[in-house]
Amino acid sequence: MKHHTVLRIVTKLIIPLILLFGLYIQFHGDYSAGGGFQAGVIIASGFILYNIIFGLEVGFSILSINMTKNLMAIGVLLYIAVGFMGIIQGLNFLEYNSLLSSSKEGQLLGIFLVELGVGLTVSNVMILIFYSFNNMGEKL
Amino acid sequence: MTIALLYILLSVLIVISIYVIISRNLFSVIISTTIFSMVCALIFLLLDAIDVSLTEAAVGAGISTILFLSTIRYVDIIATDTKKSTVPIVILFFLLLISISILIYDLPEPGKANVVNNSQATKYYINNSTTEMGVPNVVTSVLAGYRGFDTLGEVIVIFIAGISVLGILRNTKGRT
Amino acid sequence: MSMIEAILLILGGVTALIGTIGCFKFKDFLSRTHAVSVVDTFSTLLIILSLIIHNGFTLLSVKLFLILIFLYITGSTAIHVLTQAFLKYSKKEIIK
Amino acid sequence: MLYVLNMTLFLIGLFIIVRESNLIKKVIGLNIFQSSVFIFYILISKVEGGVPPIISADQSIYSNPLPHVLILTAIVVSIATTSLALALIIRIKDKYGTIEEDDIDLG
Amino acid sequence: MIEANIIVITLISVALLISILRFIFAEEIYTKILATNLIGTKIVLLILLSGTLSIEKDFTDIALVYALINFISTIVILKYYEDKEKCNEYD
Repeated sequence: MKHHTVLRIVTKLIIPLILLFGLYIQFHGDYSAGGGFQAGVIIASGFILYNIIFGLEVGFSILSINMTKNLMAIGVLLYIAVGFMGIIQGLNFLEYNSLLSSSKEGQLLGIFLVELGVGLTVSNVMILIFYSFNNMGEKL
Repeated sequence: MTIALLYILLSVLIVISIYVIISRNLFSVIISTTIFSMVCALIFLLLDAIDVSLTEAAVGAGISTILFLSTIRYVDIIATDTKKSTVPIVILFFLLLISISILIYDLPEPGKANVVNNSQATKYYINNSTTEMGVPNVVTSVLAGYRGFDTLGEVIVIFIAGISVLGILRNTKGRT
Repeated sequence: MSMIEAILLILGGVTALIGTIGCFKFKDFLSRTHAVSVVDTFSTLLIILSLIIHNGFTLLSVKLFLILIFLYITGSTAIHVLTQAFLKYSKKEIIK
Repeated sequence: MLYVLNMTLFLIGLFIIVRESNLIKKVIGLNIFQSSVFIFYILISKVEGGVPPIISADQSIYSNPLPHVLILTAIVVSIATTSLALALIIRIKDKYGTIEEDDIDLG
Repeated sequence: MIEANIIVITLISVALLISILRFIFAEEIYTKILATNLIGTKIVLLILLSGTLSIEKDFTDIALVYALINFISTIVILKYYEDKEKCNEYD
């Protein structure tokens, strides 16, 4: 897509908006529609659009394959770590009451962290799948 | 008005899926699935499921199209017609449709069944979500709070799918 | 709903229908893009303007205005790119 | 009557899976099949006069949020299955040279 | 006066059906992509209007996501089609 000048300019303008909107969906999911799954997919769509317009090499320099692998594992581990916080303090697995002194704020913090883990995992898995379909084992 | 719109949109879905059967060009078929997902998400929106609608729009029309189109680059674009005979299968499916319609006829109309008052779990979630969790969106609180185990398994499924795709496609030599 | 909102709404709906019929009836790809851009710009402008007047000056109206700007930028870019690709890759005798 | 249209969609998806010999069209048929099941779940969770399940002070009737959660997770699982199936299709094309089920020569 | 939004929803639904027909009977792939873009715009309008239908609901976030996805899918379809065309040219 080297010859579409208008498209390249407009994409440069729009991709920050897409990522910002994805973060809005992620963190405003408690009060309106949204959550980790949707935000992860939207952020992945933004990265994939960037890769398609400017080429895979430029995309690799921003978010390499090793980075996506690490980040998706970190997402799952964050989820499990929030679960084990309850066990350490003598409660059940995934019981968020123990995270803060007040029970209700503990629940809010737990939901926030869990959604963050889900968002990290989903977005990085989608980007990784896109890389492996389009790169076919050269740098994997 | 909503019910009439639902009839129109479901008919559109049926027309698109019949087009999927008829068409032999895989590129047109994949573009039609994009339209299918968009119309499907509009149906979810009209039925009050806004989170599901958001997910279906982003996943079905965005990521799924990209994956199908990436696959199309490696295979032939024209599908050959099948050699199986069609008539007995069509008759069988027509009989199935009639029997399923007879079975399903007694279900209450959409919206008439009072599902919330007849289900204890739903009543509990709706009444206690704000006081226990402080989260007004019930879908989020059920997804991440009350049913956190389900979502944990779900995230692990996606993680395993990513690892498997990586492993399956690793040793192919790049041939475009 | 006041009179002016209703008039703007119905005008927008009629414009959308006319643009779609034009897209159906025209024989040529380049003429069809013309009909589609009527729906993309004029019809969305009328309908979203009517909704903004209906809501008054609130957060919802600001969001609607953002959607309008977003639709303007992306819709015209998409059709521009599509037309350019058509001119570059289609067979020469169609263009004349 | 909406249920009958929905079941027609269900059977068309099943028909595509059974009859078509092209593997990509089979995967698309699977997606149509799944979508019809999702629509069925969401149809039975609608409550007349209800609003989306976001608690606010001036509303008392909400639609049922439990099927929404189930379908939300099912959609994300469906994209995982689809990507895995497509990766397998690429490997099948590599090994056998075709993606038509009738033409694959196992011997 | 109250019925204006219902009239407009009916008009746009008819337009949606016509553009589905345009998609099915199109001869070339570019017209199909154009019809997809048209259908996406119509669905954004339908979402915004259906928020005003019975009880006032706020659907603007979802409409923004739809507009976004519509743009992305159009660009992606076009890009992969161009790739395929180039391969055919060199063969």
